Order: sequence, then structure tokens, then C-alpha cells
Amino acid sequence: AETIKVGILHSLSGTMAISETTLKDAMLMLIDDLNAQGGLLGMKVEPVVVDPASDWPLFAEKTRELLEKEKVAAIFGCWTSVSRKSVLPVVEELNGLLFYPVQYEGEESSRNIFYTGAAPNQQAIPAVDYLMNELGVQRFVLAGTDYVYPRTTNKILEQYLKDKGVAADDIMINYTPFGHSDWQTIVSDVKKFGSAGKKTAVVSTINGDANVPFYKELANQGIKAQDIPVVAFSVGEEELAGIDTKPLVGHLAAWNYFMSEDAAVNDAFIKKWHAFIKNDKRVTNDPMEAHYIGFNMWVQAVKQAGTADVDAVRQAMYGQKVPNLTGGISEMLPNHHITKPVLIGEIQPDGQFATVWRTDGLVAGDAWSDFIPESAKLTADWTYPWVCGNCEKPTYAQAGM
Amino acid sequence: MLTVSDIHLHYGASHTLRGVGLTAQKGRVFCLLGRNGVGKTSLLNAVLGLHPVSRGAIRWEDDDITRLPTHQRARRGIAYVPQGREIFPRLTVRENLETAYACLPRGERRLPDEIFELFPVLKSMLHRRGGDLSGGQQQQLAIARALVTKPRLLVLDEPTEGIQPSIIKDIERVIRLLGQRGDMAILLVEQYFEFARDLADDYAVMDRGEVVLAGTRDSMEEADVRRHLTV
Amino acid sequence: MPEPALATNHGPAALAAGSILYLDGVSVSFDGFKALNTLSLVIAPGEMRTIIGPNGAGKTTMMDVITGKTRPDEGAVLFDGSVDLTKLDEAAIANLGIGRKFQKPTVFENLTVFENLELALKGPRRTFAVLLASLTGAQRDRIDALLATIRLTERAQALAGALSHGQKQWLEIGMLLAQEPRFLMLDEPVAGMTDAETEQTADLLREIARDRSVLVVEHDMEFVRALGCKVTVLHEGSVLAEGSLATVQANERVIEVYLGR
Amino acid sequence: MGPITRRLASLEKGRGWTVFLILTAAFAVGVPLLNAFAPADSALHVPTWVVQLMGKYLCYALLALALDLVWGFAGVLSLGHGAFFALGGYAMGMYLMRGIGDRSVYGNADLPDFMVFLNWKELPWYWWGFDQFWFAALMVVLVPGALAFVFGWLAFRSRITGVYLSIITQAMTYALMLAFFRNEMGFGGNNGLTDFKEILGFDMTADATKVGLYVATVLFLAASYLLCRFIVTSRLGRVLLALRDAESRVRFLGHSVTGAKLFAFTVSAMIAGIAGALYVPQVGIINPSEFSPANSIEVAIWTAVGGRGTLFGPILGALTVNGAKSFFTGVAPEIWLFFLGALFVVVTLFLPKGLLGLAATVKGLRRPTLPTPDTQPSGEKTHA
Amino acid sequence: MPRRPSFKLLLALALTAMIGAVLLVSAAAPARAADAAAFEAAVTALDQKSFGDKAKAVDALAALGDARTPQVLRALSAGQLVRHKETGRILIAAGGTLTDAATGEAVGPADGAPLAKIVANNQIRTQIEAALGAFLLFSENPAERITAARQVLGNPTPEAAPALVRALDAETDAGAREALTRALAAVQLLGGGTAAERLAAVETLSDTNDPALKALLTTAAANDPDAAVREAAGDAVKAIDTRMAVLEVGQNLIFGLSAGSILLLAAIGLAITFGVMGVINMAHGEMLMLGAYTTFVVQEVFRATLPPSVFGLYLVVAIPAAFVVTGAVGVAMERGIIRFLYGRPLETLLATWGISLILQQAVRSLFGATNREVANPEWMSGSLELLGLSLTANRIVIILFAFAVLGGLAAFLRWSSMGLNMRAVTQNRRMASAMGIPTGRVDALTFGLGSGIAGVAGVAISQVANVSPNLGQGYIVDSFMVVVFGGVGSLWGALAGAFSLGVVNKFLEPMAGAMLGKILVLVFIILFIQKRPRGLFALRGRAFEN
Ligand SMILES: Nc1ncnc2c1ncn2[C@@H]1O[C@H](COP(=O)(O)OP(=O)(O)OP(=O)(O)O)[C@@H](O)[C@H]1O
Ligand SMILES: Nc1ncnc2c1ncn2[C@@H]1O[C@H](COP(=O)(O)OP(=O)(O)OP(=O)(O)O)[C@@H](O)[C@H]1O
Ligand SMILES: [Mg+2]
Ligand SMILES: [Mg+2]
Repeated sequence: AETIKVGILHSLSGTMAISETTLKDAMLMLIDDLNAQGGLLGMKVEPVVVDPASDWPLFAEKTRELLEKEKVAAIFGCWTSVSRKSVLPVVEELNGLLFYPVQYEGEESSRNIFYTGAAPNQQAIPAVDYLMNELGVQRFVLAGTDYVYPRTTNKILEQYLKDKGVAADDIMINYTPFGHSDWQTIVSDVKKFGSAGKKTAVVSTINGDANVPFYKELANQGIKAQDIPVVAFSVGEEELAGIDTKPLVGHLAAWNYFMSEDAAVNDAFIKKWHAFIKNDKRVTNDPMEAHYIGFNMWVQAVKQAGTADVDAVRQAMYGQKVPNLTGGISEMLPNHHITKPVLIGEIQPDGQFATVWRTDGLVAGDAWSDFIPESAKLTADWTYPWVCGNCEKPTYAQAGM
Repeated sequence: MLTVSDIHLHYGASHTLRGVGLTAQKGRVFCLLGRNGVGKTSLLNAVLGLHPVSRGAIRWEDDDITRLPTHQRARRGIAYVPQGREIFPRLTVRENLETAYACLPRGERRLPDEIFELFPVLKSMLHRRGGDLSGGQQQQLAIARALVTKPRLLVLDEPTEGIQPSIIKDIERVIRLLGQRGDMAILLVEQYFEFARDLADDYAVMDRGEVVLAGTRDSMEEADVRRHLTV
Repeated sequence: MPEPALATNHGPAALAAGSILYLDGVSVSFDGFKALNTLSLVIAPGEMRTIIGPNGAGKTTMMDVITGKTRPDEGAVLFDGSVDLTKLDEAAIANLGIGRKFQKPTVFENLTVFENLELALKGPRRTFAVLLASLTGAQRDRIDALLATIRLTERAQALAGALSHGQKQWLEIGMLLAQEPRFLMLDEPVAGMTDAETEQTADLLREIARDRSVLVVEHDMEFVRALGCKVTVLHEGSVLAEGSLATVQANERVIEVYLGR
Repeated sequence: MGPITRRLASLEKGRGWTVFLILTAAFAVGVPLLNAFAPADSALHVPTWVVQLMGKYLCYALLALALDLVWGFAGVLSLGHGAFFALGGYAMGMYLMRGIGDRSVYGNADLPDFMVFLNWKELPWYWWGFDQFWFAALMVVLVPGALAFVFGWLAFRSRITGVYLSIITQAMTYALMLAFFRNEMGFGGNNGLTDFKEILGFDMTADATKVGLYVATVLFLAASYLLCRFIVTSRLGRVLLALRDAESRVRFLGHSVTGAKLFAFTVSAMIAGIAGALYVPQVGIINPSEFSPANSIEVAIWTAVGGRGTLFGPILGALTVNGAKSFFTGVAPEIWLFFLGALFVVVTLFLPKGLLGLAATVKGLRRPTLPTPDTQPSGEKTHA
Repeated sequence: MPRRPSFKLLLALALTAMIGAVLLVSAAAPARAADAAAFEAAVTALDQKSFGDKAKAVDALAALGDARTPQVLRALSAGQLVRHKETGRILIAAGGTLTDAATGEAVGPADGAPLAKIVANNQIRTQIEAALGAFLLFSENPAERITAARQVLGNPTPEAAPALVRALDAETDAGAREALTRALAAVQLLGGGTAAERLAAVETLSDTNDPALKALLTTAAANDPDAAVREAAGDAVKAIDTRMAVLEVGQNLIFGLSAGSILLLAAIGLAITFGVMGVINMAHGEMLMLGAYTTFVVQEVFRATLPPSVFGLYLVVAIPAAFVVTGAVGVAMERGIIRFLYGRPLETLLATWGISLILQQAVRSLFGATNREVANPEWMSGSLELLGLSLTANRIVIILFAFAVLGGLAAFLRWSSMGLNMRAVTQNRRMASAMGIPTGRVDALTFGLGSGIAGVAGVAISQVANVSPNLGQGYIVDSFMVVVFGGVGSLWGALAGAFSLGVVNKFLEPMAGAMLGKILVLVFIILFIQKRPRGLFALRGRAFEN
């Protein structure tokens, strides 16, 4: 029987396997679920799993293979920005569809990519607002792994903080290599920086593996959340599962979803996940939600278009609304980003987050940041009359050409 | 008694020993002579199990040891002084000697004084690394190391190579002494005719992987032997 | 190639003039142990010299010093009366025309016997020259002749690693000859050779020594006698005696420390 | 015939030349023909993406060949060859980046996007000239070559050998990786250089361009093979082999060890640079992870799998391992590492001379070799 | 400007008022029993949706000054306070059982009961700490009084002064006295005292190295109305800075030693398999990983089967367990594969790389791709202050452990006959067998030993880093670097190499940043090897040629 093929492009080995494997499982679950409900357009959806092995050129190669050989209708995948950058020219050349589920630095809007994770204005900026307004933080440590996402986010935040009247002296920026494991010096520097008489917080864009030793060091050097809270953008339930969280209670994270969210859809999702993965200790996290939203939007769009054909589906995507897992309805915007609530959570002793603050409504994702001069001018809008990912005025082209 | 009968040995495709046989008895010195590259060392390697034989048998003290691994042969009292010394370069002289303990029961693990009488230089160099010694000193160390194991079969491959004349005389005396003690068989490879002639109770001459001449000291004809030693 | 450094000291320079090899007051110590102790030695051009001495007397160390493998703690080492060898590296010294055979035979085990000789063959040594070099007919003949001399013609295409101990000795002698050095040093060339081979080697060396300088280290007195040249006895890093073989063999000290009774 | 021509002609024996020419022609002409003319649904048709994939593998093969020149023949195990590859790649990437012009995201024709984003106002000096292809092409060989020359000169002069050398080459590539990660370096940080539009005026997405790049790779590989062959069959090649056994003995013969190694190392780095330059337009991205030590180690693995010390072996190895990797990551994404790992173990255990050794054992040996020690490993060999 | 600039102020005011009230009340009657109904109402009031309301409820509860208050507040702070969804009762869920928060009555097991957690956030936790601090100032236990004084020191408010004075009057314990004096000084400095008192307070506080107090003094130096106080505080801050600068050298040294000890542990096993045996062991990192996973398994077994009181001992069990597990894997590797490769060193690179891929994937398939949690036992958590240096417990333990492992191993190799055999075999395998040494067994055991030690190192690494299938990859390059930098084959070289790299790195890092620091260290290694082509502890002489 004919099937609709969906590519799953997540690293199952190498450094990124830690994060991405779960997403592959989540996708398999979603597809299973859809098939159990009768599939799509009367056909089964067939997942095509490949392993790009945390190797960026291999991401491009595998994308090509998925599109040219497997002829998949859409690809769900990537985690790191560089993997997305590597895939981007390929999906554009071959007119594929990529659903990218991870919070990222923005500054991009490709015709062929849908960004279901948070843009900086859906995570970083609200988090900093929270620190300033609710906790009275006046001094900021912007600590990150040295790559583009932290660099961009910190650049945006720095500008934002300065606009808010924070002095340059009160901002400390620190970058570390990937997989940095010895945090003694930096944590002790943070401690020192925090002793200047003003409430201090750390905004962490530290990536992946490096978080565990970072938090362990924080705990051991006795930095408590009440003294110097750390708000992280890359630490979710999955990462916490690898850490003893008792000494970390009260540190923060900003996401668009927490497993602890009290919503019926979420409970159902978690239950399904536990049944699928056959382990009810497993957690859910924000990028999983992003795939959940992205996949459902795609399914709706396919149904609406009546075909899995890329151009038709893309047109149908705009304005597509599906429930997210926090009880709201997320919408696909013409700039290929979606609307999401922003939540701030505190780490609990059981490894979960407790939401301590949330935005009033949903926040629309911005492809181009208002806090970067060159970027502020640009607009992404793939509907008529703009039809572009980065332009300053409408182009009046026919969408999809 | 060591009996080597009709052994063949190959290095890859080259057939190096072709049916060699000999018998070395306790209380006697067996001397093996032959030009370069005729297979003397190869024969000793076969006796020690350092290279497998493709045919033939080696018996020692009534047991067939043809397929026994090297270290077990050593533990049956076969000691080896190889050509090219083969000392352990980064072990001290003392440690080099102590490697011989592997063959000895726990109670007997000590360095006999006679060794230092024979090779006084070793005594003063116990803490120097074996690899730092001069060529001749290393050769002395190699002989001493073999003696520490209290062997019943002592296999020596050109033991006098690089050793100063006065010590060669000492070695000659010791070999004769050991041979006469009666509890040890000695298998000696030597190029130096006079040294061999003075020591040998039995002898064999090899050429191209075969024994071409053999006998006891009394039957040893210098001219015959020399003929096989010249090119 | 670095400029050969001139010995500045006037005294030795004068003495050194006219010698092919000149050692003066050379000392080498390892962790406090003096392997060479103010050793002085002069070899004249065209001379053949034998060095004997107890194990550990410092003979090999002396060769190491001359060939640049070991740097002396003090003392002068001059080649050709003027070139300071202590300032040069091994390759530069070899290119001056000093060749050496090692005590423990060292050949290139993964090259064939033929290739071993080819590499040793006298010729340009600059990297690009070596890259573009090809074997001339004359050179091929020379190698064939050498193979015959060292009796390895049959095994020319065998890997050197597969030679027996004695064959490697011969190959190394062959490589030394192929280099056509002005000054040859041989560390125990006849160890492991039969008596007949020993004699042949002595003949060979005597012939070579006609137009070159040769320095031989040996423990085989028959061989030393056959060479029939001046003998220097080394002991504890310095010269104990010097003279004809008969003289040194009669020397009490030499008998005591070396020859034995 | 002059001596050089004679040398060239004698690089391969008669049959060798035939095989060489047939292989080169099959890859350089046959594959493109099948791509262009075989009907799309026939078994013979080679789709463009497969051609491109082959191009990528051949770049790896070129890199493995380069490594083999120093490792297989001079015994210098460089665990930093990925650095030369990446430098060549960056040089090409910079040219391609300049070629984007105002089609960039921020539409700035003078500066690449990441510089605009970093608020840089003008092009840093080390980007000058990269809008010219000839300049970039020159840099593709000169930059890796110069680095190799300086690094090699320091290392070989100080007589750093064996693992010590391997590890400092690794330190070199590791340091470069960290440096290129830094955004301040002006090479695009972690995201590297990507989203290229055209090369020499040809559209990068056009099939013809892809096939053209592939053919160029085949030709460069063939030429490099001949160059390496020329080197290893020369007397210098013998010096390199001799070095591997007994470096100090080579010195006592008056040969310049430093010179020989430096020559091989530099040539090898240049070939690696070319491999990188061909690689980047075919995969569409260059990022600092190309410098990662693991990548360089992998190159050594390909070489060993194919057969070190033969020139054809590393090429075969690179193709096999990468082909296997592509295949297994597709068909067995969850457990492909088991297959790959097992492949390495099996090759070492049963094919001590690599895949090519297998062929050689079947055909009888080209070069005599020492018999492999069977029951008792022989001799005192320091493993390092 | 922040949109709600007054928030901090509000918080401060609320805290002030509350502490003041509590202090006054508690000073009068340390533990007064409130009206039971009022207390219960106050407890119930804690269940609020908004954190602002919750904060008010905490205030109110604290103001009651009931003896049961601390228990309830502590439960709230620790996330143990819950509401029964059906009965609406506020309960404390601790140790698997439920007790009524207001009455203390036992309600039953927590399992399966429909409970809704009453969540505290950081602000509320801070508020609770302050409130508890006030309660504890008059506690029976001097240690608790010290904690309370520290609490006040952390949040000094002028209202706390009278209580502190009174507490100080009654104080008999020297330690508590000192803590109270400091707390009082802090309170006075913050505006609660006269100019003279503030000046004296600066004096009292000036010998501190505590960043929080330095912050206080900095504030005083900038904002105090009195010029003399400002100057004195400024001087004190400068003095602190000078002292800190000196301490920093010491601190960096300790950081360096600690970083070095991890490097050392990671490298020691390799010093055997690679340094002694000459096997280029690319699977070394995976041995570390297996050690770490063994630790994880042992920990889980402890959690599942043994009472929490002995949980801290799991590491003691994990060490031999990891040694045995990885040692066995090592022996299997040697017997199965590596033994066929002696004399072909470079092939070992290939085979062990293959093994490393297989082991990684095996662990990934078995334990999942994600990180596993390995907890620091109690005795390895936190930090202790020594001469103004802060030493984190886990790192100190690891430094000592690294020395112990190295020392033990060195002694084993040097003095045991097995050690001698190992060295003999690796130097000349053929001759060793001719000396009667069973080379096969020795090889297997040597490789097993190296692997086992790597496993033990993995136990230590699990305490500072994440336990994931990639763990090994992060250490392999560094390990080789250390072994080679120190000098292959020399354990002391590994020691010196690891510590010098650790220390150099930690002195570079504050100056150049982590990234550049690391690059500089690598360049340093490259240049250093030029000077010493056989490593730091190169052994010289004929014995080491070729
Ligand atoms: N490992 C090896 N591989 C291949 N051939 C070998 C090997 N070892 C020795 N041979 C060959 O076997 C033959 C016998 O060698 P062997 O070492 O036994 O000679 P030998 O009689 O001891 O000579 P020598 O007096 O020179 O020591 C020689 O021709 C030698 O080239
Ligand atoms: N690196 C070293 N460390 C310590 N001692 C050394 C070192 N190198 C050489 N020696 C010592 O220096 C002395 C001289 O050695 P050398 O090899 O020159 O002696 P030789 O005269 O060649 O002896 P032989 O006749 O035995 O070859 C010996 O006692 C040796 O042990
Ligand atoms: Mg022999
Ligand atoms: Mg000597």
C-alpha cells in the first residue's frame, strides 16, 4: 500500500545523541499514534529514521538521501544550529520541508523550514524581564558555550539590558568551549561578581553536556538559587534527569513547556509517552512539545491541502492552529515561527520544574530580532505580498514560486 | 637428556632446517658449529619453542616438549643465552637478573654469589639500566641471568661475542665446570673454533639447515670441521 | 650545511694539523659515571688503528662522540685537523666522509639487501637530489660487486630483516663500503664470524686501509694480529697503552685488566 | 626519453598503467555518462546525488592518500591531518562565501552575514583576495603547506617522533578547532561557512556543477596518486621507508632525516588541503568540527583499513568505510556503530595488511615481506 | 528601567516588617502557642495561587510565632507541603507518610493519595529562611543559633538589631557570640546604628573574606552618610581585595591541582595500557565510561535495596566493582583481540577504535542515550573553608584519591614480582617467555590492570561530570596529551604532566578565558615538546633509544 514517508533526522550517536535520541522516539510515537487513528489521507505514515551521527556534513548528506532517495514529504529533525545551517541549502535546493523543534538564535527564516522551537523573544527576553522585575536583579552574568546560539542570544540580551539601563559594568559575559567540564574558576568568578552588593543572576546558554558539571560545581561551591539564581535556556527535564537536583532547587529555566504543566492534553501526552517508551520514569520536554505541535500542524495542513505535496502543504501551514501542551492554541505565523507561551520554572527536588511565572498570553516568534540593528529592519513573511524570509519591503511575488 | 629428532623449520616459505637431529646429555657439553646463516640460531629457537617446528620432535627429560610453550620449557629447567643479548633494556641489572625468578619456587629466589664472582662488573652496576651497559657487559648479564634460573639445560648462542679475552677464559672455565658437575646439559653454538674444540664433549657441524658432521671430541678432525666452516 | 667550525685553541690546532682524527681531553659522563675520561687520541690520514680494551672501557662511547651521537662534556674532537665534530649533527658528520659500523648490527629491516646498499651508496644527499636520483649502470655494478664481497648476492632481494645475525653484520660492512667514506670506524666487525671469515675480513680491511683511514674495535686477538697495525688500549675511559700488538700484549696492566692470564 | 619521463613511465608496470587508466576513465568519464545518459529508471543510472556522494568519498580518499604518504611510507603518524584538510576547505569556503555577494541574508555585498551580525564594519585583512578564485586556489595549497612546513620543521628538527609527534599534531588540530570556534576569529564560529551560491560563476545547485566538481575530484585524485607514486618509488621513498625502521641509522648514512620528512609532510598537507577544497563545495558547509581530533583519527582508520603503505589501499579504505557509514546510518541507524566497530576489529584481526593485503595475498606478494610472526610474536618491538 | 521598579523594595519592606515582628514577638516569648484555630487558618492560607498572596500568608503564619510554625515553613520550603485534593487538608508529605500540618496528626501513607503540591519559589524560600532565622536566634542549640546569626547576616535589616543585642547579652557560646557580633555589625552598618557604631562595625567586618560581607562593605563605602565610615569601609574593601588577590593564587593552585587530579586519574590507566604495554588504546575513554556506569548501577542498587543511611557508602563499593568490571572487559579485550596484535602497534589503534565504537553503542542501547544521574554522597558534597580558601569536598577527595591510586600502582609495578614481569614482558616479550614468564597471562593481567584503573577513575569522574555514553570521548585526547607530555612509560611523568597542565590551565583561564586558555595550553604543549621531545620525564640513555 502507498504510504506517506516522513524523515526523522536526529543524531542517534555522537555527542548530540544525548538530546536528539528522545526526539526520534517522540516522533515515532506521534506517527504511531496517527497511524493508529487511521493515518493520513487514507494512507499510513511511514517514518524513515536515519542517523546523521552528530556530523554536520552527514546531516546534509542524509537530508539529500531522504529527499531524493526516500522522497519523504517532510523531515523532522536537527538540534544544533550548525546542523540546521548544513541542511538548509539542501532543503531549499530540493524543495523539502524541515520542522526544527529547538529554541534557537533566530536571524533566519527559510521558505522550507518551520521553526517550532522558541525564538529569542520567546525565551530569553521574557526570562530577563522576570529576573529584573520579579527578583530585582541588577547584575547579570551571561554565561554560554562558545557558539552561535549563545553568542546571538547574549548579544540581544546585552543590548536589551543596556536599553533597560543596566550598566556595562554590571554585565559579565563568559564563553566556554563545548563540553567544558572544569567549572571551578568560572563558578568562583561568578561568586565574586555576585559580591558587589547588587542582586546578581546568571543567564545560562551553556549547552549540552557541559551543564552537568556546571551545576555540580554550583552546588559544591554553595551557590544557592536564593543568592545567585541561574536561569537556563538549554536545561530541561531531560538534562535534569542526569543531575542530582536537590542542591539546585530554585534555579530557573525559561521554556515554553514544562512537564509539570497542569493541563489535560499534557497528562494525556505524558501517559502516551510512558506507554510508548515503556518506562514511566522518562520525562518529557520542550523540544518534544515542539515536535508535537509541528507534527500536528503538518498533519492538519496535509489534510487541508488534501495532499502531502510540499508546496501545497506549505501554503496550508500558515495560520494553522493546533493545541499546545500547556493548554493554549499555537498558531503558525507567516514568518514560519509559531506563537507560544513563555514559562519560567524553578527546579524542584524531584527533577521537575514548577512554573513560577508565565506570560499572559502567547508570544509570537520573531525571526528577526529588534535588538540587532541590521536585523531590526528585516521582515519575514511568506505570504503575499511579502513572500520573503528577509526583506525590507514587500516583493509582490507569488508565494511558493 | 635433550633429544632433537628430525626437525624441520620454516620461516614463511623458506625451509630453514631440514631434518636436524642431535642429542645433548647431562654432564656433557654439546657444541654446534656452522657458518653464518646455516640455521644454528633457528635450531636453538626450536629447542626453546621460540619458533614452531613444522615436523620432528624434541624430547627433554623423557617428555615430549615439541608443542610446549616457551615459558613452560623454561620452567622445566631450560635456560637460554640468546644471540644479540636480548636483555631488558629498561630494567636495572638487578631486575634483569630477577626476571629469572619466574622459574624458581618462592623459597629459592635469590641471586647466587657465584654470578658476581664470575662477572664482578655486574655487582657494581646492579642499579644501572640494562640497556645502558656496554655490549660486552650486556653479554655477561645475559649469561648471568640464565644461570640464576639454576638450569638443567643451558643453551648458549655465541656467548663469547663481544666479550673481552680474560672473561672469555673465565666463561670457558665455568662452562667446563658446569659441564663436569654432571647435572646439567649444555648446548653451545660457537663460531670460534678453538673455544669450541676446547670445550666440546660432543659436536655437530651444520650447513644449509642440515647436520653435516657430528661426533665426539675424540673423533673431531680439525680439517674436516674447518672445511665446513669456510665458504 | 653549517659552516665547519674552526677550533680556536691554538695549541691543539697545531697538533691536530695533519691528522684525520684528533681527540683531546674528551670526557663523557652518564649520571656521574665517567664513560670517557680526558681521552686523547690522534689518527693520521691513511692510518689503520685498532682499539682494544675491557668491556665498558668506553670504546663504543668514543665512536658515539666522533659520529655526533653523543656530545662530550668537554674536550676537542677535530676531523681533518680543523672541523669541530662536536658542533655538527650525525648527517653532516657522515657527509664529511665518516662512516661507521655499529656493534649491534643495524640495518633497515623492511628494505631489501639491495636497497640497503643503494641507500648507503655515495652520492648527493640533498632532499630534492635524492627525490630525483636514479640508479646508473655504474652504480648498479658497484652494488653487485659489493654483494659479492659480502656474499649476499643470492639474497639481494630478501628483506634485511630476514637475515641471520652474521649476515646482518656483513650487510652492514657492505653499507659502510658503499658509502666510500674517507674514515671508517668498525665496532667489532668479526663478532659472530667463523675463523675463515675473520681472516677474509682482515684482508678486506687491510686493502681498504690503503687509501683511507680505518679505526677498528675488536676483542679477537687473532684478528687484531692479522690487521697488523698500531693498537691502542682503552681502560676506564682513557688510554692505558699504545703500540704494536706485541708490546701491548706484554704490558702487565693490559694483561691484568683485559687479556687475563 | 629523458630520465624524468622514464621515471614517470616506470611508475607503474604495464599492467599497473592499464588498471590505473581504466579506473580513472571509469570514474571520470563513465560515471558522468551514466548520470547523463542512462535512463533514470534503469539499473545503470547514477543519480546526481549519488555522484555527489561519490565526490565526497573521493575527497576523503584523497585525504587518506595524503596521510598514507607520511604515515605509510615515512612512519609519521599524523593525527592532525584533518587540520590541513579543513584549512584547504576554509580557503575554498571563503571564496564561495565571497561569491554569495548581496544574495546574503542581510543583503550586504561587502561583508558575509556573520560579520554583519557581529557589527563588523569592514572585511578583515585575511579575507582580502578571496573574491578571486586564483588567489583562493593558491591559498588552498599554500596555507596548509606553510603550516605543515613550519610545524614540521620545528618538530622534525627537534627529533620528535612516534607518538610524541602524533599527539602534538593532535594538539595542533585541537587548538585550531578551538580557535576557529571563536567568533572573533572571523571565520563564522561554530556555524562555519555555508549557504554558498556559485563557484566560478556556476550555480552550485545545478547538476552540471555537481558532476563537474566530481570529475575534478577524480582527476585530482588520479594526479595525486601519480605524484605520491613518484615520491615513494624514488630513492627518497626508500629513505622514507628506511626512516620508519631506524631513523638514526639513516642519519649516519648522511641523509637528511628532517629534510625527507619535511618534504613528505608538506606535500601531504598540500594534498590534504586540495582534498578539503574539493570537499567543501560538494557538501556545502565547512565548520570547525572538521578540525576535531576524532576526524583526524578517522582518517588514520580509513588508511589502516585499506592497507597502510600501499597507495591504493587508503583510497579503497576511505571509500569502504565511508560507504559503509552512509549505508549503515541509513539502514540500521540505531546499531550501525556495532557494524562499523566490528568491521574495524575484523579487518585488523583477519586482514593485517588491510583490504588491499587481502588482494595481495591472493595474487602473491608484490614486495617481499617479513613473515608475520605466528604463534610467538617476535623480537623486541616497542609498540609506540 | 524595569517595569516594576518597586518590587525589590516591596520585598525588602515585607521581610523587614516580618522579621521585626517575629523578632519582637519571639524575644518576648520564644515559643508562644497560638490559638489553634488561628494557626490552622494561617496554615490553610498558605495554599494560594499567586506567590504574592503566598508570601503574605507566610508572613502571617510567622507573625503568629507559634512553636509549630518552623516545621510548617520548613516543609513549604522543602516542597513537602501539599493539599489533599479531596479533603482540602494541608499536609506535610515526608518520608512517605502524611501528617496534618496544623495538628500534627498522622494521616497515612503518601503513596497514591491525590495530592497537590504547594509550591514555594525563591523569594518565599528566602522569606522563610529569614523567619526561621529569627526563631532560631534563641534556640537551645548553639549550632542553630550560629546558623540563625548567619541568616541575619545574609539579610541584615535594622529591625533585627534589638533582638541581636538581647541574644548577644544572653550568649555564652564563643562561636555563636562571634557570629552574633558580626550579624549585629552588619545590621548596624546597614543603617541601624549610629556613625560610631557603624565605624566599629566596619572594623568588626573588615577581616572577612565572605563575598556577602564584602558586598555590604562596598555598599557602605558608596552610600554611608558619614564620610569617615565611607572611608573606613572603602579601606576595608581595598584590604579585602588585596587579601583576596593573594588568596586567589592559592585558590588557582587548588583549582589547578583539582583539574590535574582528574586528568591524572583519566591518564593513569592509559599510562599502563599505552605507556607500559604500547597499545594505542582508543577504547581507554570507554573504560572510564564503563567505570562511571558501574558507579551508577551500584548507586541504583543501593537506592533500591539499602536504607538511605548507608547510601553514602555506595562509592566505597563502586570502586572495587568498577575495577572488576572494567578489568574483566580489559582482559577479555586483550585475550580476544589485542594479543594477536603485539608487534603491530598501529593495528591496535584500529581495533581499539572499533571496540570503542562498539562499547559506546552497547552502553547507549543498554542505558539509553541520555545522561544518568550519579549523586555526590553527603560526605562528598559542599565545601569547607580553610584559611580563606574554599575547598569543595568532592574535589579534595578526588585529589587524595588520585594520589592514592598512583602511589599504589607505582608501588605495585616497582616492588611486586608481577610488576617486574609486566615490565619485562612489554620490553621483550620473546625473551621474557624464555625466562619462564607466562607472557600471555601477564599481558592479559596488565591490560586488565590498566583497564581496571581506568574504571576506578571513571568512578571519580562520575562525581564531577555527566555520565553518558560520550563520557569517554571527552577524556581520551586529554589523557593521551598527559601521558605524552609527561613522558610515555613514566608514571611520575603522568603525575607531573597532569598537575602541570592542570595548574597552567587554571592560571591562564582567569586571564584569557576558558577558550583561549585551553588553546594556549595546547600551544604550550606543542612548544614544550620541541624542547623535550620525549616528554617532561624523559628517561635518557642508551636504554631508551629506538
Ligand atoms: N625471522 C626470519 N625470517 C626469515 N628468514 C630468517 C629469519 N631468521 C633467520 N632467517 C634465515 O634463516 C637462515 C638461518 O638463520 P639462523 O639465524 O638460524 O642462522 P645462524 O646459523 O644462526 O647464523 P649466524 O651465525 O649468522 O647467527 C638464514 O638464511 C636467515 O636468513
Ligand atoms: N647512558 C648510559 N648510562 C649509564 N652508563 C652508561 C651509559 N652509556 C654507557 N654507559 C657506561 O659507559 C661505559 C662505557 O661503555 P661503552 O659501550 O663505551 O663500552 P665499550 O668499551 O664499547 O665496551 P664493550 O667492549 O663491552 O662494547 C660502560 O660501563 C657503560 O655501562
Ligand atoms: Mg645465529
Ligand atoms: Mg662496545
